Amino acid sequence: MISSSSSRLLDKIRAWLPALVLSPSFAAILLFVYGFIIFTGYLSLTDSRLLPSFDFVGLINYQKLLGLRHWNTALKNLAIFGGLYISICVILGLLLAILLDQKIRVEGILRPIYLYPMALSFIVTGTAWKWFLDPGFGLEHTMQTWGFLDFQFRWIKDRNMAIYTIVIAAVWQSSGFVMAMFLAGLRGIDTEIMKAAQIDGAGNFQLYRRIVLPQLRPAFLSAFVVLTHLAIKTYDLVVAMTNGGPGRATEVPATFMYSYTFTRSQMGIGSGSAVIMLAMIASIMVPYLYAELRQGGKT
Amino acid sequence: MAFLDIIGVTKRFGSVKVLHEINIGVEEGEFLVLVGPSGCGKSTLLNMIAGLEIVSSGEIRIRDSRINEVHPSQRDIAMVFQSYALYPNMTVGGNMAFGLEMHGISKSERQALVKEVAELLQITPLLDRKPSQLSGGQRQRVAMGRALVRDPDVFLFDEPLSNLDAKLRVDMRTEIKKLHLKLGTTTVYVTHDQIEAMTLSTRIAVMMDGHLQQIGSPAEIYQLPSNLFVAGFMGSPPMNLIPAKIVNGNDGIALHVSLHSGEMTALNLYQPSPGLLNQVGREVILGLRPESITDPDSADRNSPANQPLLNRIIITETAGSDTFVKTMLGGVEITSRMRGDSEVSANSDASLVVDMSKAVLFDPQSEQRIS
Amino acid sequence: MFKLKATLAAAAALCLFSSGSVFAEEKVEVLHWWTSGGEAAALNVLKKDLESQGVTWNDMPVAGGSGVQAMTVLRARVTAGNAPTAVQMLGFDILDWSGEGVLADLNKVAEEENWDAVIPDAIKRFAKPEGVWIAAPVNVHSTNWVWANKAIFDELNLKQPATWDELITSLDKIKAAGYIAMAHGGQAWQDGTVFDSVVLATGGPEFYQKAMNELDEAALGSDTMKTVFDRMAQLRGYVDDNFSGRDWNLATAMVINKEAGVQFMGDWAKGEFLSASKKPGEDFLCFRFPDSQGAVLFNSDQFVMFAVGEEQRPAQEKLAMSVMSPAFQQAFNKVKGSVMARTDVDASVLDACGQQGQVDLAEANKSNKLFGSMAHGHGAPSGIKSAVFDVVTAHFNGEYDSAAAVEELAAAVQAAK
Amino acid sequence: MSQSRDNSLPTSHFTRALIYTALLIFAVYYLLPLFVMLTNSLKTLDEIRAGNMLALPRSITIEPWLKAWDSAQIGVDPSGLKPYFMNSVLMVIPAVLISTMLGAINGYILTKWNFRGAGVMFGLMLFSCFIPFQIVLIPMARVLGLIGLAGTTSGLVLVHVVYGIGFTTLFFRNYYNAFPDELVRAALLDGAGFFRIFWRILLPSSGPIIVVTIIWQFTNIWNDFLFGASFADFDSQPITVALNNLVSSSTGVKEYNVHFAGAILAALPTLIVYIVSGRYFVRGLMAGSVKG
Repeated sequence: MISSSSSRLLDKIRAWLPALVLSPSFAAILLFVYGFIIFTGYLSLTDSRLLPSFDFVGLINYQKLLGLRHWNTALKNLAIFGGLYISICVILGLLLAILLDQKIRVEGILRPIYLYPMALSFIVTGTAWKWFLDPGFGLEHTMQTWGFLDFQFRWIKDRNMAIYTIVIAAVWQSSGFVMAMFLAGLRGIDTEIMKAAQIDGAGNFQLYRRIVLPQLRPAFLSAFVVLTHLAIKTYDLVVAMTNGGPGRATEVPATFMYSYTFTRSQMGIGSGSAVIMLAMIASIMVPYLYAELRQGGKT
Repeated sequence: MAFLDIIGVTKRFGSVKVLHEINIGVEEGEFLVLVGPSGCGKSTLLNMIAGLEIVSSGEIRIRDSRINEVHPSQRDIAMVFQSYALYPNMTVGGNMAFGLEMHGISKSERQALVKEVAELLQITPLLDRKPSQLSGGQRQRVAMGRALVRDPDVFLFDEPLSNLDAKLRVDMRTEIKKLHLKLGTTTVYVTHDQIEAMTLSTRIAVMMDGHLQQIGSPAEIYQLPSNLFVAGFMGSPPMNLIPAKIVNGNDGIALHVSLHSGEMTALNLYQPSPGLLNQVGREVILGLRPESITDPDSADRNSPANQPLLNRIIITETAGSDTFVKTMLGGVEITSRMRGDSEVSANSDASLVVDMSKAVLFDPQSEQRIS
Repeated sequence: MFKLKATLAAAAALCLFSSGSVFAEEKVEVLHWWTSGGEAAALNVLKKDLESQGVTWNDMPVAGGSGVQAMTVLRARVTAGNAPTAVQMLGFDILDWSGEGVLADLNKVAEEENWDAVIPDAIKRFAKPEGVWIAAPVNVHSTNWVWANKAIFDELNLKQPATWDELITSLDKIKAAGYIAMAHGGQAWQDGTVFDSVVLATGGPEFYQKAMNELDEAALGSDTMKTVFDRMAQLRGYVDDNFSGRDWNLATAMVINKEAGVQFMGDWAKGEFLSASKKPGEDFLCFRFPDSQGAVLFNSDQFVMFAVGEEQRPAQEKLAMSVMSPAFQQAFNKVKGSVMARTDVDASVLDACGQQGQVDLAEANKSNKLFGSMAHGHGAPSGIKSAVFDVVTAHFNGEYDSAAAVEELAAAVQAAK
Repeated sequence: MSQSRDNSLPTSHFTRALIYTALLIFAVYYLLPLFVMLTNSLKTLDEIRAGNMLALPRSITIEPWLKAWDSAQIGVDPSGLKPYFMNSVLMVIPAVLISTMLGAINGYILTKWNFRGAGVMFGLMLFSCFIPFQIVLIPMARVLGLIGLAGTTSGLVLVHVVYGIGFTTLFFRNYYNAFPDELVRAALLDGAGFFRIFWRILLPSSGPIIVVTIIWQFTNIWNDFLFGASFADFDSQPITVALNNLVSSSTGVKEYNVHFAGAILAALPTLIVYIVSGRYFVRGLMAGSVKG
């Protein structure tokens, strides 16, 4: 009798083991991610300045936030930056992957060249880009000393164009990674399908547009998720390249949030901007996650 | 009480019932084949025997002790999977020895057992290879070896031959049959291929939509399918199912069937059950195997109930040993099996012989066999 | 792998040792952002001094954004209940922290050493708010300086401009001669540094105090302020096209390399000249921003002491005394380019510019013309400072005209209060 | 890559030349910043001040490299980056191993032991990849203080593990999703338990995805600045903080050559990881992580 009840206990443990093993990770995520999100949400409703305070003030911080001119600038910049960055990375990554998939003899050398920027920290590559784009001693200067006296490239100094230089550097960092994802996707496609399509008379362009690209859907999705995540978190790069300038022309939500929370001692407003950022991330990610989970449920 | 008892087993996923009160008893040494179209629940039942799925209600017993709650590894069963499920990171030898190792068998003993089984299956030269270096047939053998080496109470096979090409499948089928004859281990084998079912089994359980349709020896299943589904599913080509009507014939009761021309003909029932005698006028479905509607030369001369029939041939299909001939009977297209050298041609009338001693009748509404 | 093991073993041994020892080791942990050669070397003087008194110096440098990173780190450390012993801090950041009740009380040491008598009141405002000494000031930087290339001045026969008009005349001449008249880096704090000086020069000391320290609405919205913005726009005409985002030291290099005539920058610029082997008076000139003579805009680096356990108090007090010792103040400021926070120390160890700075500081202190620099966090809390930067930078980059800038400024300051 | 498969299109010599040209132009684009850093790290400061940053050095000096490594002023001590390198190593190795291990076992549970609510759990874990780290600084500091890990390498490891789990779990879940369930069943029948199946069957077959995960985690953790600066003590600061101290001192002479040399030094481990395992990286991505 005793042995049977103890073996039943063992069975119970066995049944619960997976959940049990998963639970520490899950508990950590609940506390360190969702607990902290709630905490931030609460802070955004308080008069916290230098350090967290728990005096409730309602929605005043949000009112202030929405009235701030460069919060709007930051959002607008994120839209421009995010849109361009994601689409250029995807297009460039895809193009490189397709080109690299044409039995290129030096692929082994080219691939790491395209990939390595992802390995570097922006604390200094940002500086290198800043140098390179600086008209005084960078590309423009070099081209002029080479005799192209009319050559001009001063976007980084131009209030209206500076955000695009950030796009250039950011694309530089991540497009190689996207290339790797697409390359992996391409290598996973059944070659017989491609042969069949060629026999069916599809031209090169048609072949890729109609046959290959639709099969890269998972790679597109993964790339999109990774890029969105990077776009929204972009912080180091902006700080290293323009520090939000010229003026405040390249402020993005991440730099905004950091500066209000930590530099300006307006933790309440900073938290408010964080909450809005999270809401934006959620609005993009939740549909993706939903699709992901539904698919997971089927298998 | 049988060796392996499946008693009133039901499986629910949420509110969906996928298995309905299955009752099967498998005797020791028997080779039971679970057959049915995909989605009929046969694999689920197999997995429940293995302990890989929880039994929603009912009981599974081996040697008369309940195993519902027993961990898969303690049930003393071994299983061969459709995809073979060979551990990709281990050698063939490692794959075969893994289960023994898990059961705490010493290394030297493991080596001896693996060697023995490898020789039996003629895979000794493969023992040091990785699964990725093997052909499909070799993998199949290794998968069987892995199961054999455990010397279990019960073997479970989950569509083990469906990933092989046609020739290999036939060879392996024979191989499995030989092994079973030699070892005599109780086996439950799942397949959707009715030929495999017929050739391998000592008994067949036909399933559909989570219900057990019929269980019996291959001959029973073939000769006396218990309902229209079994009749249509088993046999290749399947049993002809011909709408007919019971009438009073010149010699007892008979069945009225329409010919190609639309004329009606009467086929006398051979030893009809007494219950049918007063059911004149009832619509039934007449089940006849293709070989029971054949040319006079091929007919079974020993049959007590051969009846001639003249009908128009629609098309003939030559298959070497047999020729299949299509005709219209009872308003449906039916298949006859004739000798390979029979000289019939399309669009001509030919005389056929119907062996009414092999006829079975079904009720069109309940679809059950009328005994 | 072996090395890793050895390190681990050593670490373990160290743990055993330290937990086994009975006497609490005297040690201080100092969070600061002086990481470059000169200033770090200067700080090393302090470290050596403490070590000679048996106090271990645990260095916690976090550079970046004039202490922005360090302040973030500080917040994390204080929140974790793991505050450093002392933290380098500027102006209003100190006052912000003094309100949080996490700082130490240095009154005992201050009394013994008579700090009250030797530290200018304007600095005491930060080091001793509400009657309690919480920080030891290290230095005083002055921000209303002009740094000029002497060769260009000689070549064009220019003398040091003393008034705004003279300045403009000089700038015009430099520009006409084909040099960049004004070396400048378009970063918010650099724009702010120039703005500070222009406010002081245009409105005079009282106006500066009203607008930049007291945040008086009338002053912020006044016509004088409009003139200030007009003058900023005027200066904008003397910078090169590439100024945006340039680091201040690159701008200084332009003056050093005879590409540009002048730079308006704090006294730390001197370090760049010195490290390029240039001599004050011979290769470069330092003089007060025209029309601001006699007044000094300052920012002062201070070591703010955080409340630590009793056993760390003696070490902390030793650190405070060391910081305030004349020897350290001399040694440090000689390297750093700033002047001494103590007004009673012999300044002859400093170079010519430094000596002048020390004299200016004493005089300005006496005549109440020593003001906290807005651009460097000594004029107003950081929220307001940033708001002012927003407007100044936007205007300097041509986002709106002077009249609009005045309105924006008043509104922004109001909103950030 | 294997020679047997071939997605390449039949192309003329002209198009192939075009393809090569395009690929080379992009290679130049990707190499430019590294080129700028490398050439300038080999110049003297005077040469950098004097002129063209795209020009090759007139005379090569390795002085900046030596200085960045062991004599540059990081704080009070002219220690160079050397001591901080070890701090980073001591932090990165356990953090990468633990987060990879947890990701693997989580992925295993989520795909092979699906239980009620696992989907929601996974969704919540995945979403955690996307929170901006700035918001967790203050509460995380408090938690680390409470559990006594403030200012320690262990604390940093904890932080990196927690915020790495989301991605590592995602990688392994997608990989194991494609891993046949029948293998797990076979192992169960063979008598292997929950952990044994993981150790003996899944983990040994996870090479490609382990490579991807380690590369991803190693890069992110090694390059992290925010957490390293905020949660480390004087004796546990990682190399990125030291590098930042080297390059972004606010008032002082900027030795760009030393900065660039230091930057490359600090990036060497990640660069090596990328270059050495780049081929496995694509293979690993292929093996599952780009499948939805």
